[in-house]
Amino acid sequence: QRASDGEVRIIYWQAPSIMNPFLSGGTKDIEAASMVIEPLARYDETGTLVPWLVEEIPTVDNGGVSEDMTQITWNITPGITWSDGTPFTSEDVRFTYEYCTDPKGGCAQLTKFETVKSVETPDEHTVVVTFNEPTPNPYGPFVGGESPILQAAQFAECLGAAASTCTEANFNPIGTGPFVVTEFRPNDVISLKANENFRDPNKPAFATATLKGGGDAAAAGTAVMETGEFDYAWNLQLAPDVIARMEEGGQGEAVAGFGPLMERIMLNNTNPDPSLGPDERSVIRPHPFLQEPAVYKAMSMAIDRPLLVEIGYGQAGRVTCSWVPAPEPYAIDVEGCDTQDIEGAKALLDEAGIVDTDGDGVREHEGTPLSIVYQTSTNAVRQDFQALIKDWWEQIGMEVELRNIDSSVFFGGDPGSPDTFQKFYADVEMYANTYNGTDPQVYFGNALCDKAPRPETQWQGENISRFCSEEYDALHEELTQTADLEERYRIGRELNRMVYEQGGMIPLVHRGRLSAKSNTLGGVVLNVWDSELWNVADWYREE
Amino acid sequence: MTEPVVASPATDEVAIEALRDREPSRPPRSQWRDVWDQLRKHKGAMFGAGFLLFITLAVLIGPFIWTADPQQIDIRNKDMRPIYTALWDSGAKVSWAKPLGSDQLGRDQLAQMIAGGRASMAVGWAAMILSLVIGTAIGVIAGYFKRLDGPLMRMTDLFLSLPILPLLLVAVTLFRQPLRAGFGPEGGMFILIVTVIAVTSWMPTARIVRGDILAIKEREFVLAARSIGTTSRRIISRHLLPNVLSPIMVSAALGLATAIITESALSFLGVGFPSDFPTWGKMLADAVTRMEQFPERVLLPGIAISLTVLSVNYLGDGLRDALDPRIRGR
Amino acid sequence: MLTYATRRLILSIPTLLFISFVIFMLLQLAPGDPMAQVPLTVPPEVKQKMREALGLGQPPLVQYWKWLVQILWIEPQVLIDWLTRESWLLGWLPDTNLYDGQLRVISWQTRSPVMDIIIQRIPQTLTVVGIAYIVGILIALPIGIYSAYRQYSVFDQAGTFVTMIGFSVPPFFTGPLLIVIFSVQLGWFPSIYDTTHVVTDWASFKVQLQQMIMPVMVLALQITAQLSRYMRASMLDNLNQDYVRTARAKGLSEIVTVMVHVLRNSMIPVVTVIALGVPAIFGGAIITEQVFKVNGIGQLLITALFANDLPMVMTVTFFFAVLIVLFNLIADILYGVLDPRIRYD
Amino acid sequence: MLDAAPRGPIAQIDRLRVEFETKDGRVVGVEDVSFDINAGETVCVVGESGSGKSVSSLSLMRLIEYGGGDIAGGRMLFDRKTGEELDLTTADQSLMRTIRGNEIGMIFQEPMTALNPTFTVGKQLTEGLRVHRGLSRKQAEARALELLREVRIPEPERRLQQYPHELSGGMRQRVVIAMAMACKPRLLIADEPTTALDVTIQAEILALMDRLKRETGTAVMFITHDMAVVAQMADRVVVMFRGKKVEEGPVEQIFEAPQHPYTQALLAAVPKLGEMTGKDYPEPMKLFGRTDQKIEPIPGRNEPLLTVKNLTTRFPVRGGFFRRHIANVHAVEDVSFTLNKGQTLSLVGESGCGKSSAGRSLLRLVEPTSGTIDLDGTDVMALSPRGLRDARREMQMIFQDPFASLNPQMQLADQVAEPIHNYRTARGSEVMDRVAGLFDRVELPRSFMRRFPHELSGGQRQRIAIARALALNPKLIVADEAVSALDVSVQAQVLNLMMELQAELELSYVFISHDMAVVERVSHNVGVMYLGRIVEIGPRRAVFEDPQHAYTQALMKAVPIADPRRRKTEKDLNFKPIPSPIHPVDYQAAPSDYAEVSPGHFVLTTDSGY
Ligand SMILES: Nc1ncnc2c1ncn2[C@@H]1O[C@H](COP(=O)(O)OP(=O)(O)OP(=O)(O)O)[C@@H](O)[C@H]1O
Ligand SMILES: Nc1ncnc2c1ncn2[C@@H]1O[C@H](COP(=O)(O)OP(=O)(O)OP(=O)(O)O)[C@@H](O)[C@H]1O
Ligand SMILES: [Mg+2]
Ligand SMILES: [Mg+2]
Ligand code: NI
Repeated sequence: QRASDGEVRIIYWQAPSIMNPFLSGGTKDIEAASMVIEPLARYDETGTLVPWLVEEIPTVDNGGVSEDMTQITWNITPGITWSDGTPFTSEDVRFTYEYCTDPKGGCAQLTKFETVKSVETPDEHTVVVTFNEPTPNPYGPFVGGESPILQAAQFAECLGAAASTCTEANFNPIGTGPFVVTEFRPNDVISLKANENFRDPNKPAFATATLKGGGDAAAAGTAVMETGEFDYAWNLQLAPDVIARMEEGGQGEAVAGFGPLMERIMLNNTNPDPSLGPDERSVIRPHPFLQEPAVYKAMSMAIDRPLLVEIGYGQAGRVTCSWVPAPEPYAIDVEGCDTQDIEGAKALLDEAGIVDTDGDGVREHEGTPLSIVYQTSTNAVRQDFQALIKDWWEQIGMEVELRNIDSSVFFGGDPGSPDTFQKFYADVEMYANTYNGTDPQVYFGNALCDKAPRPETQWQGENISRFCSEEYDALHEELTQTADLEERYRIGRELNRMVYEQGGMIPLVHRGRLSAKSNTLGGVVLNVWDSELWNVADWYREE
Repeated sequence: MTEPVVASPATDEVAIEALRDREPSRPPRSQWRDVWDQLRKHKGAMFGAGFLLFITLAVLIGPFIWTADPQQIDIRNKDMRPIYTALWDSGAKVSWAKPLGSDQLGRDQLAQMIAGGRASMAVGWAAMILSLVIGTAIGVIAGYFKRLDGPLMRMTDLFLSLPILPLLLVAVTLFRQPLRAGFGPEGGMFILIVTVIAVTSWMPTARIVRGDILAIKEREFVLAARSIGTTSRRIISRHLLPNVLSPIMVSAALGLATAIITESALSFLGVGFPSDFPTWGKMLADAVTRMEQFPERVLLPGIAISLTVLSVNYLGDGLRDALDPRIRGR
Repeated sequence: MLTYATRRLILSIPTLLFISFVIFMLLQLAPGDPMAQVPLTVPPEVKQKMREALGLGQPPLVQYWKWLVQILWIEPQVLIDWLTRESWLLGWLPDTNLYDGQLRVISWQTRSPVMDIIIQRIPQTLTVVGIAYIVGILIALPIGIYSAYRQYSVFDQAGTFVTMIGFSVPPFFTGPLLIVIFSVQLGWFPSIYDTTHVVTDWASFKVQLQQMIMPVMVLALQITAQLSRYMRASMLDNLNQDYVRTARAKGLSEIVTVMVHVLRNSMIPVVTVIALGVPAIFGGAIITEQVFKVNGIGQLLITALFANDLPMVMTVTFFFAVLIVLFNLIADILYGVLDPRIRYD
Repeated sequence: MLDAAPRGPIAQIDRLRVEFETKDGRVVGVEDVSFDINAGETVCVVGESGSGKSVSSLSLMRLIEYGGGDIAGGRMLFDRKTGEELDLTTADQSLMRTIRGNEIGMIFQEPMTALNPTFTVGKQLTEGLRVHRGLSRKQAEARALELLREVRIPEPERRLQQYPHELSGGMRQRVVIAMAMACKPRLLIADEPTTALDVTIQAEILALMDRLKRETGTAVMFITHDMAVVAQMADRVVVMFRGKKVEEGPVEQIFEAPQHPYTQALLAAVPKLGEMTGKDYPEPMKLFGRTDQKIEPIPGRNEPLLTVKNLTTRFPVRGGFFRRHIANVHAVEDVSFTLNKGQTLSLVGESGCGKSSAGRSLLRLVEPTSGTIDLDGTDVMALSPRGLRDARREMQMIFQDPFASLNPQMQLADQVAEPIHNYRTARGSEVMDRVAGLFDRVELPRSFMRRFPHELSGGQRQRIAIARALALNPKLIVADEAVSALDVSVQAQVLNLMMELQAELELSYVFISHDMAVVERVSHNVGVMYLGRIVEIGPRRAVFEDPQHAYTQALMKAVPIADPRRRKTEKDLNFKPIPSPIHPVDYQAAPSDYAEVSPGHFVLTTDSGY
């Protein structure tokens, strides 16, 4: 029964600052917006596409996708209305496309539309998206929480440079979702109420919703699991023992789900020596010793991944050595990934002639001591990892200096800062990365030679480790040409293995998303492939 | 009405004595002896000095007595409780090898306390002294040279409005590499942090000192010093500075506290020392999430910080009294 | 007096301009990027486009000039419009319409006018931090007065001890400690402050009290610690003055002597200390706000900093600078008002 | 009223003993002091600093407890208004509160600090009235106004609204007196009410108190160390010495036949105006108990050392919106004089007439606006900062307040050595030898070298200041009220010391003072200043024996004489308030023209404003 269960209180320790995902791209904003505005289709908790505002998912089989893979036709379910009561039409969908592709708008989801040639609306309920070239995965535009549909009427004046002046629209978008914003306080709290015109007359069960932001993960966990002040807490990046202790509070429980998010150590394939100039540092190949297979293999062997999981993530982590750990068919199984072998690592190094020649406890490779700088962003779990891994690496005769950098600097792309992860002015660095949806093709592109950040590209580029292999590039090219799923899986596994074995990175932990829900909140289905709040319409109060 | 006292021959001497100089009752002693005697009478100061001495010795020679490596990870022995928990909880996981327990990675807490104390004390003292030097210098110059007063006070306003975090980030960006080259990763960061804390905390001292200098400058002995040809530099160093010592002492005590706390807040925000370099503030901040299971992890560094600050304050109080000859005389 | 005040006010304008320029350049130099929170899945080219849309491509001086025009010319227009339209203070004036859609200072993070957010945050900060300040003053003054009056008594010693402890324990320790005790264990107070709560009746007032009590206590502890030290010192200075003896010689009671004659004089330095602390109220108490999720100005600044939201950081810090300069001036004037010996003219 | 007043004792102090708790143990403040105060009588308590005068009076008010004192023995009987007799030593503080300010009034030493700076005069005056008399605010204000009239403050209505700092020292002291008199107390205690004041104001205040006593029949306990004031005021005198009463008697008896040697010494040390009549040159005083003194006139030499011409010093007054220079304080206006080697020129005048400014201008411690200063051939005005610093070796200064002019944080030897270090006139161990020599010279034991200023008495401190001034062997010393803050006996010693040094070293002094008797004793030449100008200048003998200018004459009249038979009466005094020395920037001051009335004796003919 709609609006029968009172209020649902959700806490996001990162506060949403805008309700328009096209202008922000931050996860918190996308998820907050997903309570109000919706895409045509989205992924469910298993990563499967489900129709949302359309009748069915278009495929080649049902004729929704053209044979040459250049066109996809969406059929909007009739009768859907915006929260202001006006009908939802294909015109809104086309407008959303125009909105995001306006060159002055600075749309965060531009990649979704880059390959789109045109969006046509033959009638009120039909949207035809045409791509520039055959697209094996045509489910980018208007799919998932990142590209919901905006109301054309509301945003008509907000195209291009005017986008940021539409404060009212950005804070209070008219949507088709289960809730409407009553008050938006940026970076603080969002008050919402049930959408009167929601398509399912029985939903949402809650009359109002509050989405509070701020504080830290620990406080959010406490509020849900210990004091019961809130019903749902998002993304609790906390040590497992802390989570376990909070669960003892008896008010709620933690729920976990796994996507392709993976914590890894990137190995710098270029030389980060500070004595090189700023434009040569981390540009000139090779690294003095990190590309030596014995070195990076030994470093990987020295790591006790099960222990890392236990210490850092508990039920929200799994041991993996696969760069793309999900969907399952792409993942590889590496032998010895789950066992630590310090002695083996030492032996490997000894064998390769990398021994301690001057007796300072640090091995030398051709005269260069195995002395590295290990950087990461500031975060309690990462710092514990750093400490542990440093310890292990020192056991195999390396010297490790730790550095942690504030994440706003580390992940900010400021070309002027020496501390960004793209610049990689260090030997190894640790962070997590993932990709959207279920198709890793673009993500695999992150190890292509020409994606390496360098001065000419203003230090932009996704190939952080500067991994470069002709073989890899060629195989990736092949992937883009292949449509057959099984074949794609095979190529994917091959790419995965190449990066691991040729010293691109040391995968550590396959990370899940851990959120907490109150015991009295029902209907929560943790979804890592889309917004966590994707099915907030189904949530209800348990007695 | 009483009878007038009749003069007796002996009282002649009384009169002469009346015109003679009266000597102070106590024999003169060396200045520092005097200061020390006075200080010794101040109970709070003695407690403060004692505790500071203890802490300083503990962090300086502690590592030679308790030789455990604070960064040594011993994952099998993680989450140990301090030995004293065994008193009321016989089932607690304790061991004499880790008298104060261990953290979630099994690092020895006692060793961490010692190493953390070393860092915190060093940062606290260095930043406090630097900030005092800057504050006093600016305050004295602004108070003494009328022409510089306006500009310097406006500069104080400027620094008051500088946000510390971006400032630190700027400093880290600009200077980390050269400092790291010169002083090593920890030394470089130490210099950076100390400087930034000092640069953002000298303003109250400057204000207070300036006010006092303005008042003292009008006292006659400054004019007297000028009339005997004392140069401005010497007037400042010999006549003005000793007389503003007591507000400086107070600032010092508060400054040490703020420096230690600011450092911990910076570590907390992740812009401080490398993560494996313990400081009390960081130990405290890290342990807050596990406060319920392991209260000692917050209490030990918390108490250490508080006691240090407290002792500095008491010592400051005592020193102020002892250094002022007027009070000392009484 | 009035000329003195106006003169200082006018002189502070160049100071403020200079301060704003220095802050701007500092923020320019600081590393960081408004795109830091955009997930890694968004490719760099797109991020570059987003940056350009924010106007980041322009040279710093142009950006500074734009910001200056916005903050000093356009925002005041908006403010005046608002004042004459809606505020109860000036609402009776004919509505003005100065603002005609020029670009205001827009936050990069929220794409909304920075000023609106600041104004939205002020009530939260004022209720919590402001009340903490008042509570702190109300506790500190009696403690300071009594400690000085009974110097070296047990009360004085204990007061010194407690205030020093209060000063030396950081709020990121006391805050969570209070939460564990009162929210988790006892369940008396909420651990998360509800900024949308509106007081309408007695019950909601009680709720408001409950949620305010912990942040207020944490902050008040620190304020009390500092102020009571000042108060004590100032009282001690004055208790030995000749005029106190005169007052006693008139046969006034101890209460009147201390609470009227001595207090008035001792308050002179303390009041200026209090006035100088007011900018900090508006600045909020960053850590306390974060611990209790009181999303006030302090939290605004820190989130903006971490998000590298330059216009927001710039405007908020400038706002502080204005307050600091203003309250410096107010402190000076208060000094003159309270102390008839000092007259600025 | 007068007749109705009972003539018996109002207060009887009997074997009073007061002790203080200090860090070094218990210290006795007064010991075994007994005396009575009768109605309608003025009892003067005299004695030098620290002799226990204030302690006795504060004990009588039972205020001594608030200062850390403790009445350890004795009785203090007080006749209350109701007629009953009360022992004040046993009364509790709440009872004392009804007596303080009501039946016993007290006037304190320092008018500058005795009033609360943050309350209006009216508020402070009415407070006591409202407490003791239960008057309403209106009534109290009416009474306060009446009181202010009684103490003859000009414009009393306006004063009620003013703050203490807006009044001059004399007016403030009158407010304090009015406060003490407010409830018509039976006993009035005046603790050195005039020590901090000018002669002229002092004369007025004394006359005022005398009149009030006569009119209301109040008993007065008058504390002072100034024998001239005693002679002027007292009916009976109590002499105190080191916490004990040494002598008591009617005023004439004390002055004419002092019994106790201390009293004799005290009286001998008082310079009396007119003592030097007939003598051309100054000579040291004869000190009681000293036998080895040689008293010879100091003639000096007739060569000019310092020639000052048209010296003018003005302080800018800033105002208006741009802090522009809108007016000037004409502190020193067209002053010219010559000082010979080995001689003393005294500058006298009321507070604020520009004496200190003139003295400081000579050393360029304040920058003169114009004029020439020639010191032994050096044109001081033309010197560069460097040259000036060198020139200051030749001229030194001694300041009024021996407390303020020494750095409380430095040891005495270091302070005396400071000029030596500054000019490097000696090095190494030589420095300390010289310092020791200087200590000997000013007759201070060498054991004082390692002490701090607060450990010395005022006279000793002033001798340190003199030693410091002597350290560079200057030719000229400007002594700015160098003896004003000292006890008479000490003052005499310091004066003699200065004169002995002058005779030996051929020092020249510019001696600034407002004490006519002292000036008469030490000077060769005297300049009388009024409103920045010298109104009369000439040889001391000429000026003192034959004052020409109206102001000089008035000044002479105001000086109390240490002789109870030559009391001054109120009608002798006619002082006008000094006009403001502030003039707009474009004000043209008339040049000073003088008429020579006798050789070397000049009188200002320009309008001086008097
Ligand atoms: N609060 C105090 N603590 C200790 N000793 C004190 C205190 N007040 C006065 N004394 C001592 O009592 C003695 C008498 O002091 P008192 O103030 O009565 O002198 P006085 O005659 O009034 O001197 P003056 O002329 O300087 O006012 C002095 O030796 C002084 O040291
Ligand atoms: N630094 C200054 N700035 C402005 N005015 C001053 C300054 N010094 C003195 N005056 C003024 O100059 C005049 C003369 O002051 P001065 O101190 O020379 O008088 P004085 O004769 O020494 O008085 P006293 O006997 O009180 O010491 C006074 O009106 C005083 O207010
Ligand atoms: Mg006295
Ligand atoms: Mg003077
Ligand atoms: Ni009568």
